Amino acid sequence: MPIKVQCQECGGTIAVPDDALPGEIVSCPDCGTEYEVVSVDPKAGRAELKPAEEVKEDWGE
Amino acid sequence: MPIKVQCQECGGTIAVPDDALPGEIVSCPDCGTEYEVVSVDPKAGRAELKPAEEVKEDWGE
Amino acid sequence: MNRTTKVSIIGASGYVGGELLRILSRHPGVEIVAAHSRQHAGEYVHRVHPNLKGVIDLQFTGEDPVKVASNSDLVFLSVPHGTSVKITPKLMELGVRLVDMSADFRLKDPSAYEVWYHYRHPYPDLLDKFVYGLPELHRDELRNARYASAPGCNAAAAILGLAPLARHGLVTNGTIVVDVKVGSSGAGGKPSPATHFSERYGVVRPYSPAGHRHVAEIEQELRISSGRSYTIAMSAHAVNIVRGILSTSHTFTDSGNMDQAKIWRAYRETYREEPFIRFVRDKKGIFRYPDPKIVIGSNFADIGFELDPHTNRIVVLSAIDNLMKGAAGSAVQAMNLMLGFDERTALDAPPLHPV
Amino acid sequence: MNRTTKVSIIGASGYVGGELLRILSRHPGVEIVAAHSRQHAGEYVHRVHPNLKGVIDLQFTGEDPVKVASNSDLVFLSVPHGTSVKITPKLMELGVRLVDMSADFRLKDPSAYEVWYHYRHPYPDLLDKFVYGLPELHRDELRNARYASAPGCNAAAAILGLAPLARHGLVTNGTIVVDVKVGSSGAGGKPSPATHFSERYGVVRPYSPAGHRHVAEIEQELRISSGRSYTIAMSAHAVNIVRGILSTSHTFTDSGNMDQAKIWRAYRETYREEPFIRFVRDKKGIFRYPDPKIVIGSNFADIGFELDPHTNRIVVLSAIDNLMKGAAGSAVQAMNLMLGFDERTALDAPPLHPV
Amino acid sequence: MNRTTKVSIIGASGYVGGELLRILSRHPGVEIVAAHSRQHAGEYVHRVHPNLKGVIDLQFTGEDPVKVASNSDLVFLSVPHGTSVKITPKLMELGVRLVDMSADFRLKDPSAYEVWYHYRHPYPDLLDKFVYGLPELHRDELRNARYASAPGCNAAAAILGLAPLARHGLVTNGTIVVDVKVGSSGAGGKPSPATHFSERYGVVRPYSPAGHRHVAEIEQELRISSGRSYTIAMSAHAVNIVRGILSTSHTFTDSGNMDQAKIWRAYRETYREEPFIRFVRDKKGIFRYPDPKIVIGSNFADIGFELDPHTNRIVVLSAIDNLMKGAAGSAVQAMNLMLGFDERTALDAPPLHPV
Amino acid sequence: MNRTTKVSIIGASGYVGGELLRILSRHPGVEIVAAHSRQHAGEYVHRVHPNLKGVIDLQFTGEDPVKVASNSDLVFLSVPHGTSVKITPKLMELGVRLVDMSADFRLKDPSAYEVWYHYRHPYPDLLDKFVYGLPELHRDELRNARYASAPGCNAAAAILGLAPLARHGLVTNGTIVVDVKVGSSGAGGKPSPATHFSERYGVVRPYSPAGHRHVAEIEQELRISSGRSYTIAMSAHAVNIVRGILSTSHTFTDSGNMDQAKIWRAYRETYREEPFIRFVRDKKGIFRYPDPKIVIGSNFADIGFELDPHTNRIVVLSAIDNLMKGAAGSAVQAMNLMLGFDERTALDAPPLHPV
Ligand SMILES: NC(=O)c1ccc[n+]([C@@H]2O[C@H](COP(=O)([O-])OP(=O)(O)OC[C@H]3O[C@@H](n4cnc5c(N)ncnc54)[C@H](OP(=O)(O)O)[C@@H]3O)[C@@H](O)[C@H]2O)c1
Ligand SMILES: NC(=O)c1ccc[n+]([C@@H]2O[C@H](COP(=O)([O-])OP(=O)(O)OC[C@H]3O[C@@H](n4cnc5c(N)ncnc54)[C@H](OP(=O)(O)O)[C@@H]3O)[C@@H](O)[C@H]2O)c1
Ligand SMILES: NC(=O)c1ccc[n+]([C@@H]2O[C@H](COP(=O)([O-])OP(=O)(O)OC[C@H]3O[C@@H](n4cnc5c(N)ncnc54)[C@H](OP(=O)(O)O)[C@@H]3O)[C@@H](O)[C@H]2O)c1
Ligand SMILES: NC(=O)c1ccc[n+]([C@@H]2O[C@H](COP(=O)([O-])OP(=O)(O)OC[C@H]3O[C@@H](n4cnc5c(N)ncnc54)[C@H](OP(=O)(O)O)[C@@H]3O)[C@@H](O)[C@H]2O)c1
Ligand SMILES: [Zn+2]
Ligand SMILES: [Zn+2]
Repeated sequence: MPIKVQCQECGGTIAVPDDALPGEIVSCPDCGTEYEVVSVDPKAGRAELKPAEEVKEDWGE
Repeated sequence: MPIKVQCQECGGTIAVPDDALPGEIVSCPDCGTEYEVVSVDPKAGRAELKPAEEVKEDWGE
Repeated sequence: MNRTTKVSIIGASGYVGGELLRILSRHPGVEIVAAHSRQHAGEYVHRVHPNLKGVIDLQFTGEDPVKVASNSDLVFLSVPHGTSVKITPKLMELGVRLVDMSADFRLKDPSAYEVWYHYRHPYPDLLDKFVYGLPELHRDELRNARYASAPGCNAAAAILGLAPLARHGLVTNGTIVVDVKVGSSGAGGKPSPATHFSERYGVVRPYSPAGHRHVAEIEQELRISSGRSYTIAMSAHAVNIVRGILSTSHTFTDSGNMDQAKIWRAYRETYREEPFIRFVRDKKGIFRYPDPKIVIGSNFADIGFELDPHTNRIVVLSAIDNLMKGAAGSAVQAMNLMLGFDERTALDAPPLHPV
Repeated sequence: MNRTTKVSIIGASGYVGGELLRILSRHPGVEIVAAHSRQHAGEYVHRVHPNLKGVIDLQFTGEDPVKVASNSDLVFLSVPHGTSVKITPKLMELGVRLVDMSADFRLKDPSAYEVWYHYRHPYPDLLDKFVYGLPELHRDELRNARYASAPGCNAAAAILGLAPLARHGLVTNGTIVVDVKVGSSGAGGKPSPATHFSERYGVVRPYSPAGHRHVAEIEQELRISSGRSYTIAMSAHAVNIVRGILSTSHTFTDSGNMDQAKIWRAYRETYREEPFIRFVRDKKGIFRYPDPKIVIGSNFADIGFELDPHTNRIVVLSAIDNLMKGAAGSAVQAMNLMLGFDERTALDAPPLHPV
Repeated sequence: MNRTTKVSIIGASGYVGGELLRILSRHPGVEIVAAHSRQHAGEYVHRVHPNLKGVIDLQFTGEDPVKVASNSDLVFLSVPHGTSVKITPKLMELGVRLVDMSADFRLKDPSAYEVWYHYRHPYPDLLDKFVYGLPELHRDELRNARYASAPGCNAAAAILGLAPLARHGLVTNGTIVVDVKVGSSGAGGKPSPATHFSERYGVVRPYSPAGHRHVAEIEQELRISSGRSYTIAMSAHAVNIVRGILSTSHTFTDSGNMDQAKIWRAYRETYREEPFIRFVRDKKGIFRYPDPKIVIGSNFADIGFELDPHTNRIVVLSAIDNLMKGAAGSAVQAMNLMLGFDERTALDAPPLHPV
Repeated sequence: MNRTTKVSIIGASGYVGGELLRILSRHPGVEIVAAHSRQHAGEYVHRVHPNLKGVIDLQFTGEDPVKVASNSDLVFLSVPHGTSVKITPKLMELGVRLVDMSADFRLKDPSAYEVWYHYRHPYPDLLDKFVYGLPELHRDELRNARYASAPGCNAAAAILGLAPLARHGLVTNGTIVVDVKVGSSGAGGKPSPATHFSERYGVVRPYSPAGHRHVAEIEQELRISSGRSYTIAMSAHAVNIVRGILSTSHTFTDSGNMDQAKIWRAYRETYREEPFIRFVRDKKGIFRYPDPKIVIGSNFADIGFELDPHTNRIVVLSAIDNLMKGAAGSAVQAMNLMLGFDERTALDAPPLHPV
């Protein structure tokens, strides 16, 4: 059961896998903001995230 | 040799055939405004025009 | 569920009519009892809508619309504006429920018809009987309504993107530029020299740079939903696709509103539980903002935005399939509400991709 | 119905994988338990298939396909040929049902892989365990089959058009010219310089004038269904669309067979009750012969023909949506048969028009 | 050079007429004295051909074609077939040079008009006075000819690809399958329901699977250039582009001719010095075979081939811009020969890419 | 005239490079001595630019650009921005004339590079040596200039439409909304997942709703030509075409300026004798406003406008072929001025229509 965390940027719901490891990158389904997993507590259904450094990807046009 | 008349709406140059008859419709190449030929004087190279009544044509989109 | 509600369609040979037929063919609660066409009366529906071969086994009827309506529980009118106004009042006398696709009953203010449609509305007192058929803004009124008026396709796209900002006071400059790009099906199925393939292919054709009639309903709906007045500066362009609309709305605001979180909040609060609204805004991948390409065939309205600090501008992007959310999809959604069906019935087909 | 059958997809980030997801999301009898992708493991499915936002709430898994399969009742493999053959045999050991989209298990004759695919098939004895996944030709075998191999998209179009004529002995010249026109999605989702929009737009590009690999399966299936041998002279062209295939098959026959009634009979007898075959041949209207435009988004195969007395030729035209009837649609239809569902489940969406 | 030759165009409001105007506007040796149109008489040419604004400052004339011709040294007739035959004979009486774009004077055998065009040719003895206007096959006859008949666009593509093989005896099976894919401009500028953008966009529409009229001229020209008889099994498809044709000709031969060097030799010998023939056959890069995309706007005919040892087939691919090499370009090339200009005059614009 | 001026192109394998080659191949006064490419060094030019087969018989060189330049009288650099700035200063030391297609020398204000291009310009004092290469605004400076910097394609479209109004004080609101629709070739020839045909086809993709880099040069050029400051609120959209740009500029003004005659006068006075500016504004016919479709292949910039009394708005529409007037066409026009040729040399090809 993934743990639901609210996105700080847009309020969307991020699904963090309950077996995610600290340092793993997850992203918001709505706005794409990336977060680094700080810790996961599957029992309490809680996960702590911090904004990840984003590499700008060129879009081409 | 068509007679050149300036369009009252846009300043474009309208070519009025020197054998045009009064009542004939000519139009401006730049803005499409239609004029009715009032008179043509081929020798003097002059033509008198007056704005024609325009029927609105539907463009479809 | 057995198909107990009888519906018919006047204008069934047009593009909106065809889309209504396509959707309703998969609706478990309704039976299509008549598809009306003058030009194709007697012909099989699939001769005009070849996609429906093997789907709908019906012939067009040329019977009088009043006759058609008298055998129906609900009638869709997908005829041109100016035509509906001649038919609809007669049908209202029959007590049948109606969903009108034309503009003839969209505006509340009769004088607006003179300004924007250049005719004097012959039934000004009927206008108030129609609910503007965008469930996202008028859901409660639509439940049990007798008469609904489906939105204009370009208007639907613009309104859905702008209403949340207007409602939350995030647009402080009264003039909003609405720059619309639309596919050919938005203009219906009637050929003209301008729609001849060789002339229409590959265009970016500004077909209505000013004076677009949907200005009236966008201004009306923003006013209703926000209590404030906005002036819409609209231009519409025909582009090289058949289905789909992208509306780019350029709004200006105070610098204090140049705040993503605030804007997201406005959208989420307005559309929290909406089944057909999606937010599209991504930092990676191919589709970072709404694009009609990814709603084709569905009832979704995709909404996104970008901030421009250089000009204190919020650019609002909204994309719909004009024949679905912009017409038949919203109309069936309204019908579902009017008749007490689950709002999503027959409307849950996912968009196609790639297409 | 509750979604009791667990299905997963290996190759779920590709175009066929995305189409399977789209179809299965509306299938009442199955639950999608895993969508496998190496490159997108951990990402939301909708980032790759933006149409599925709000439709499927799932992230790709990067787990080993064997692990994925061990939690599934049925697995679709929509990976490239040459890749499936490395994965499939391992999954067969698990006892899971499989539908393979690749060519690796389509041909019955192992040596054909050397000729047409330029590799030596490592598991020749597994080939017989797979049923060729065209329900129109192999329905009975598919019922309760464990393993199916979905047809090639161009092959599906050609075979469906030709099999009835072959079966009824209406093609007397052994060589059939199959001239195929196909959209870009037939080549999958992997970018290359040749698929760069500016280079690919507007082409009529003969990408495989000779040596097309689907020749093998067309010849195989015509032989199986008619008991006769045909030689296929195939050329394939990429055209300026995304979805859809038109196959034009030029067959030659004896003058006695130049008889519409005879040909109609052959088609009707073969496809009498088929839910997804439509005959398209009209003397009026805009769409007089099959055209991929009018099958888009659906599982229909449209079939038509014309007689050319000048050359004793029967021109067979067949149109499909390559991602539907040409891939995921036929695959789900096969799955429905394998699992005992109504064959049409989740496949009844009418095509879009206009689009 | 001063523009001394006076040319006029009957049918100047059509697509071929517009293309003639475009080309001739840059021809240093001719003066366009009249552009004839019935429907647009008096209007500026650029209102119908908007590309020519600022290029040609001329108004259409509605004068009788005979009057027009009497002031001209050479007249192009780009009117429909069946119409030319009513005008052309009168113009011939004036002694003016003519290039007819229609089919009315292309065939040498009067009876062929009954078979393929379903009318009885009223001037059978005039047929021999016209040279078939493909300079690659009839250069010497065109020099100083008075009357030329430009080829059909699909025919031009097919003939240019096939003639060298026919001439060198490399096609041993008498029946050749010609499968043509053509853009919308090949059907001219007249709108119809079938050319309405929403209906025509995205099609692969088999518009003439059998009975295509160009069969007659392909058979004629192959016979003339090879001394042998071939039967053409032709099918034509409308595809999602405006300009351009790809003809795929499937020819069958003896295994001894399945020899690239032999085939190359046939092409090179036939077209050694041709200014507008290019061979396209590459093992690398994006464009490995002819594709109309890369001839757009030019007078080039691109020709390539592939061998199919599986069926002893030589697949011949030829691509042209139908309005250029397939119509106005060949016509001006013919005119240049007739009038003693350098053949390439006004025709040397390179194709556009990407486009 | 003999081809006496030696020109070379760095970045010749790109789309702008290819267009320069196409144009220059027909320029009687120049000889193309080198086409530089790193990736395709040694290959025939026509392998990358297949349209140029039979037109240019040249192989790409991989020699150092400095070496290339030392044998040239004038060099075009059609390389990405950020790359030019590394090469150009070295070439300037050689004394060769230069036309740079990139943005690296377009802006006069070095600090603007930090804001809009996110890099610190390493040669701020070189900026003044470059003339902004729009002959319509800088003709006199270009005559005999040594260094020119071709405009950005979207910028060129917007500036040409807006400058006359700015110059004549007809825009009184300081913020102008520039909503641009552009074809795929504007993004160059490098493939990416986002340009994969199946993903790019049919889009209306807002690729740069805010922060578009061309804002800087539009603001600069409007300021230079009017002496006033304007703020540009720009959004750019990729549409379903390869070539062409439509810029829709929404400007607001005082009601006294809502006067067609005034606006026409501003345009005529600014562009009186311009060979490549056309006014497009018609009340009848198919093309009533500028549309990129009717400039394809030419150096024309089409300009039109519409008045919106509802909002005191002047909507300015301008259409160009991005590879011509938006890049290579303007660059060659600039070169012609720099070298004393007639400005129109090699640039007089009429647009294609229909296409
Ligand atoms: N297309 C869109 O995206 C869209 C979106 C939102 C709203 N709408 C609105 O929906 C309506 C239909 O649009 P459409 O695109 O479907 O147009 P369409 O393709 O042109 O179809 C119009 C239909 O109306 C019928 N009709 C025309 N005049 C009539 C008359 N005097 N009496 C009875 N029937 C008449 C025609 O059928 P017969 O001639 O065979 O009787 C045809 O079936 C319009 O009001 C339009 O503004 C369209
Ligand atoms: N497109 C059609 O119309 C069509 C029709 C009929 C049959 N087919 C067949 O269906 C299959 C899929 O075609 P497609 O068009 O969907 O292609 P595609 O878009 O290129 O997708 C291929 C998929 O396979 C996965 N994949 C590639 N190499 C893999 C490997 N070594 N191990 C595991 N997964 C791998 C890729 O995902 P990751 O790289 O993310 O793992 C991707 O999801 C092919 O066999 C094709 O021939 C296609
Ligand atoms: N399109 C091609 O690729 C192509 C290629 C090769 C050959 N052709 C042949 O070239 C000819 C013209 O084709 P198109 O594509 O240009 O067709 P189009 O666009 O339909 O133009 C036909 C022209 O003929 C004129 N016309 C029609 N009926 C007439 C009549 N009774 N008397 C005098 N003028 C008449 C029309 O002008 P008004 O009605 O204004 O007088 C119009 O200008 C046809 O014979 C066609 O088969 C076409
Ligand atoms: N496309 C347009 O409409 C347009 C309009 C106005 C201005 N421009 C500008 O024109 C320039 C070229 O654009 P394009 O569209 O032609 O792009 P493109 O198709 O991507 O071509 C770029 C060219 O630059 C070369 N190149 C790339 N990196 C290089 C490096 N480090 N050193 C030397 N050469 C390098 C490439 O060739 P090799 O890798 O083979 O060396 C290629 O030939 C850009 O600055 C663009 O902004 C483009
Ligand atoms: Zn978020
Ligand atoms: Zn005027």
